[in-house]
Amino acid sequence: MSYKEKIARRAAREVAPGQVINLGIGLPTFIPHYLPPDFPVMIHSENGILGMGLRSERGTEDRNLIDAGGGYVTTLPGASFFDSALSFALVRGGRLDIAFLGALEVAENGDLANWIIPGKFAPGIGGGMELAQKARRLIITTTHTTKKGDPKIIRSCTLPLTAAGCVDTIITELAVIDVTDDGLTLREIAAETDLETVRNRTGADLILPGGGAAAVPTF
Amino acid sequence: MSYKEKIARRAAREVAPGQVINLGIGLPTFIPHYLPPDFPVMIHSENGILGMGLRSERGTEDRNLIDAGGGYVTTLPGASFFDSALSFALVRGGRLDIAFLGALEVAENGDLANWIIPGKFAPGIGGGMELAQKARRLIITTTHTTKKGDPKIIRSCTLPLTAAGCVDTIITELAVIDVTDDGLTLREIAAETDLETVRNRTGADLILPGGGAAAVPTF
Amino acid sequence: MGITMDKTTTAVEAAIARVGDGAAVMVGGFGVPGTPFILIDALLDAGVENLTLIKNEANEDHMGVSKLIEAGRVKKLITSHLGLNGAVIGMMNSGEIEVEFYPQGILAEKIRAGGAGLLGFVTDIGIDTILRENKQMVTVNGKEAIFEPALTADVALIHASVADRAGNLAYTKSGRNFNPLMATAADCVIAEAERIVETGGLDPDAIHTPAAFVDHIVPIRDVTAEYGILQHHVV
Amino acid sequence: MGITMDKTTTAVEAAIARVGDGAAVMVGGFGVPGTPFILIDALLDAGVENLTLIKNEANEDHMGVSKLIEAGRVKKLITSHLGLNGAVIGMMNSGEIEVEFYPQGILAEKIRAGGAGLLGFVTDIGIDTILRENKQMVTVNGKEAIFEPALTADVALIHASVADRAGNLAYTKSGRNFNPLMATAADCVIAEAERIVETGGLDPDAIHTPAAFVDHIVPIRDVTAEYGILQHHVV
Repeated sequence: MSYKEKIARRAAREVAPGQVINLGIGLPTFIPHYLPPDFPVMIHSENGILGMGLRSERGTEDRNLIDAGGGYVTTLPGASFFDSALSFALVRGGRLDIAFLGALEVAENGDLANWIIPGKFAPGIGGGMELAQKARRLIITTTHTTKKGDPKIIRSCTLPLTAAGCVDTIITELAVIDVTDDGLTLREIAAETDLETVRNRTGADLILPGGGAAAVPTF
Repeated sequence: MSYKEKIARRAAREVAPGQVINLGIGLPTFIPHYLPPDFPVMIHSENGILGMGLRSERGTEDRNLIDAGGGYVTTLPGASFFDSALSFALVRGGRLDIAFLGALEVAENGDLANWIIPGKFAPGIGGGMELAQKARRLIITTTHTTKKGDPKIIRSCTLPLTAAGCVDTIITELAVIDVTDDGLTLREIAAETDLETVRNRTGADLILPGGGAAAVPTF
Repeated sequence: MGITMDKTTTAVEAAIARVGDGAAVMVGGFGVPGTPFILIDALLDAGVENLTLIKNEANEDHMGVSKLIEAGRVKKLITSHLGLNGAVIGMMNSGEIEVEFYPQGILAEKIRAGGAGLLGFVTDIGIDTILRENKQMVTVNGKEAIFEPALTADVALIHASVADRAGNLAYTKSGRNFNPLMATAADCVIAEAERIVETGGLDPDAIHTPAAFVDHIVPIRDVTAEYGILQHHVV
Repeated sequence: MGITMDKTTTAVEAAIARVGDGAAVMVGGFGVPGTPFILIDALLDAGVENLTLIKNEANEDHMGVSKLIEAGRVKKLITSHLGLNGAVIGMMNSGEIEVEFYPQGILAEKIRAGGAGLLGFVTDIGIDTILRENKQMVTVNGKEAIFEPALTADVALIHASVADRAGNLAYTKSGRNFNPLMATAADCVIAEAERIVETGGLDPDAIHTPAAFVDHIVPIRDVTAEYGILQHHVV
């Protein structure tokens, strides 16, 4: 199983029945594949869709129906279409239960940076800032480290923020970490790794569940 | 012909083909009766209708279809329904060619007072303030004087304003008067009256068309 | 994966129990069309008090929200116009109820802004009138304008013509009015519907309120006389 | 009395002639769905320059509005995200075009505010980020927030699925996006439509843009390949 699959599969377990969720571009779009059949969920897309299904199978694409990343998608019975103002009213108005987004950096206080690397990568803002700031719960799905091996989870962000204190949970190929008032709390670690490795690859302190007395559950 | 009919009939002649118009409660609702058959016009109602027709004939009322005054109305082919936010976006955004409203007082600078008599009459604001301030053209349809015989057209309003400098034209049973940069300009007088009477019943100076050399046209 | 939540299973009394004493309640409707009479009656039966009511008008005497107001359940009314309700105007004049008036489109816009998660908007409507008194002003391009705060509520009571079980709503004709705006602007949204269809039974391009905004659907079993033609408005 | 104006009679070249040098032009669409390719091509053919372009994105390289930008016709682009357009990012980085970015929903809201005749709105989006730099701030309930001015344009180019002759529009699926907002926010609104029906042929409850907002309808005689499936987005 690839990192991507592992993260998406674990992320899917965070969704409760009946929730309204938004899946950022890239990795999060794989999450629905790991939801149980007939699991009740409404997937929102920034470009004006509620009730998305899976990606369109080849040959069944609808030229009028893409998600916010440009991929052709299906809809489920009960889906609806609306304009971009109502789409973000839904987000900012508090009707989005979970947003799943990627990250360049996450700080131990929940700050998120994922939209710009000044002078290098500045394609714009998109819908991510509003999703990060206003979803009832923000779950970051990301590799634990950068391609160069540097930790993405750090004491404080060095890049311009997407939103401050917005992250609730971080899911990587190595760990599930909750941002709490006390700091980053390790909830689970991957079965393939160990605590030492997770700590080495994390650029901030990790609080162990139960004060460290109990073994950390695996996923 | 009653005052009401005379004013509504004259007011109808101010509408150009293809315009979008709004008819205030009361007298203005009679205007459509005096438009030629098949005259192209879109009548807007604040409660979310574009393309109203005449009032519903007895027995044909639709419980889901009233105008902003509570009267049962019909719609024409090409009508549409929308919410109250879009309804006033149309008004404030500049897509309303003419609003017809009644008046308590109109001042010679175009100020309008028609919504409140402090301590006496204060039923609320309704849509009139936005119609008055934002219609491309505001035409006041009103009796020339109050029931007591006092002029409604005066030097400056004594009642709280609906909007300042908003009135373009005043149509009464006695006269058609345009508000211009120079002041109130008499465009027409009713065939049944004379200049002396109109002047006596008007509480502000009236400029005569063509500097007074020509006879004032009648209606 | 599916959209199988059924929001039609809560009894009207249980849904209305979400409205507590002192709650702010938005009520859809402009005249009879779009007014949720059954939900209003249930709220009257529930006996809660000190409500702040937000509605375009107060219906007419002894009808709809006017029943709540006349029964003394409403402390404050936020509205646009009461021209067709002498009873409530009387209560306002005698100080039995506090009334806050807004231009109709500004009231709609305040509710929409609340639903859109904005703090408010800036407008020149009323700038030359007594409405500017006690308003927060903002200077835009050197000119003063009025800041209008967004408006939200604890509960919104909505009337739809048709709903699916997932909570998608569609309105009919002039019954739309404030309903779709209020459906975005409250923590809890309760909609009554004249007709319930299975989820998937509505055209996704013609849904006016997407299901995510709606918490409970109350089927209307009997479209009572209250929803019918008002004879005094017939020509 | 009737709604008999026919807005489909102006040739596309004549309609597009409403766009002058230096004009601010809003263009609907989010990706391919809702992008008015035929109107964009007509604008390209018209040869006007120094445009300010307002669009969610810039389409992808060599497609849609990217053609206008790559041809040097656009002085300034007001947008949300250019992630799928390397050509325009390159022109931005080399200073060939000025780009102003907004969060996607804030861009939508600015356009809507323009269409609604507001001066702007107040939001906390971006309040803890570099986006607050150089913004006008407003203090609401003791907290600072960002004032975002409304956005309007000289002309809006709209893609509809179906229009009636009077100018009522309906959009399909994710092709709605910014189109109905932009259709309210420009002095002149030109809409292309895949299908024209007689006035009265659309369900009045399912019209997305009422006719009053629309000045010209351009029938699409041939839904070209540009409107079709992008193979590089197929799985």
